[in-house]
Amino acid sequence: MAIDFNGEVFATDQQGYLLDHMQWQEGLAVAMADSDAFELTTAHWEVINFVRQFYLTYNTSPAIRALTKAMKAEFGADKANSRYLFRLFPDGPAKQATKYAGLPKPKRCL
Amino acid sequence: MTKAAVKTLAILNAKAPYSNTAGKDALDIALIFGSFEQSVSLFFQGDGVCQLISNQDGAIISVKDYLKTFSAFEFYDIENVYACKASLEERSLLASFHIKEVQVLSRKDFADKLTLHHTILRF
Amino acid sequence: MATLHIVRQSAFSSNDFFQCLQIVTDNDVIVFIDDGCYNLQHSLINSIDTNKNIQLKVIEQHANARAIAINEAVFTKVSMGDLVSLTFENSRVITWQ
Amino acid sequence: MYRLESKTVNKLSVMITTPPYNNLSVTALNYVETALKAGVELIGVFFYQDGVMHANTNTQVASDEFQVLSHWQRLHQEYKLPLHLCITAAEKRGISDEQSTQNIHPIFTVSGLGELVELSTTADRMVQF
Repeated sequence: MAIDFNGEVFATDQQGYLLDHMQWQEGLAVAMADSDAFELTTAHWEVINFVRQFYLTYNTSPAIRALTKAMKAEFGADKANSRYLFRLFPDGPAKQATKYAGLPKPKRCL
Repeated sequence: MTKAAVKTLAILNAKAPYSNTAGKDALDIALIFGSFEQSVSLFFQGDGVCQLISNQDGAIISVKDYLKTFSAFEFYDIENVYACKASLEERSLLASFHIKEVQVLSRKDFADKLTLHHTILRF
Repeated sequence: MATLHIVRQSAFSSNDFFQCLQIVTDNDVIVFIDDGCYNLQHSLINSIDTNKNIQLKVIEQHANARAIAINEAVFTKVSMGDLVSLTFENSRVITWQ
Repeated sequence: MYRLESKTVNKLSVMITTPPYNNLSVTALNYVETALKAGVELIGVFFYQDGVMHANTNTQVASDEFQVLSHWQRLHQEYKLPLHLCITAAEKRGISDEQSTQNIHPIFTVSGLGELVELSTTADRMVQF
């Protein structure tokens, strides 16, 4: 599986997650979302960038509870709750935000 | 609260970080317990203390560095991290750790802390 | 209440039993099973503080299969059923493997 | 036969981390069967690390060796014993629940570490093998 973007081919797994997270760029996130018929707003980007930064810092994608806890300091309680995150990412913030952030598919058991 | 409601997990880490996945497999359990708001404490004994030593870099030997994840413990409410002092001394290791939560305990205190827990898994 | 220690490795090849003895506490129970039975002959046994009242037990079948003699003055022979019972008689279990 | 005396504290869960070709797994099986026969309420066995290899339907064992899998099958059927498989650990080892590559024995329940949380918090004792 792969995504064509700007004349380049980016390898993904079967669910469309980028295989090499270092290849990620913002335009790629938009292309991924487009192919899911999903629109990325500023609110989405806040989460995508946050999740990506979390991964780069801690070498793991945050589980939902850890994500909300970590977001609290930066965005305040209004945005740091799972209701808000699920409204933004109906398929689940852990699954969806990590995908557009170019990160590996989260482990199934987590 | 009833006695059954305060079950806590201790994970006793006994292996050095890079030659096998024991430390990573144990970490995954710790993170899931944290995510489910269950109390979990991490103990490091024997070669396990090597998982805490600073300035290691798994990337040099192409190992995904799960030790970096330890720095995210606060987001999983993992506050209790204990290292066995005797194990550090045996290995001539300084108590220089890559995370700040570590408490170095004497053999007796280490054992006493461990016995406060209901379930103990060792990796 | 005390801790049940299930020791499965020979101290001649790994230091699990050594680590177990580092943290063993008064009135704990140690049961040797599998290759842990070889520890019956290990000098570490002599290092156990007798004042701690540690009970030393061995699964008889596992020792017999390995032709390991059981000194009954030191070790109590137990069955797998006894091990199940000890699981609940003690407050927690640590498996050393 | 041995019978458990205390009826108040007897919920047990077991974690197995050794593969089926390892003799240590026979001991684990023995322990579990002994507990079941003694009337212990065994709420589940969780297969983790190399323990997940128990679920692989492609495993072949010579007929003159101990058939550890058929014994797990027997316990599962006789006692309705839940056997939980950590799917992430399984996938790493070539064990899959995807339709096209499915090779998980039906006695196992595809689970994750969340199930381990459930087993350890519900049981009075959890024993690792």
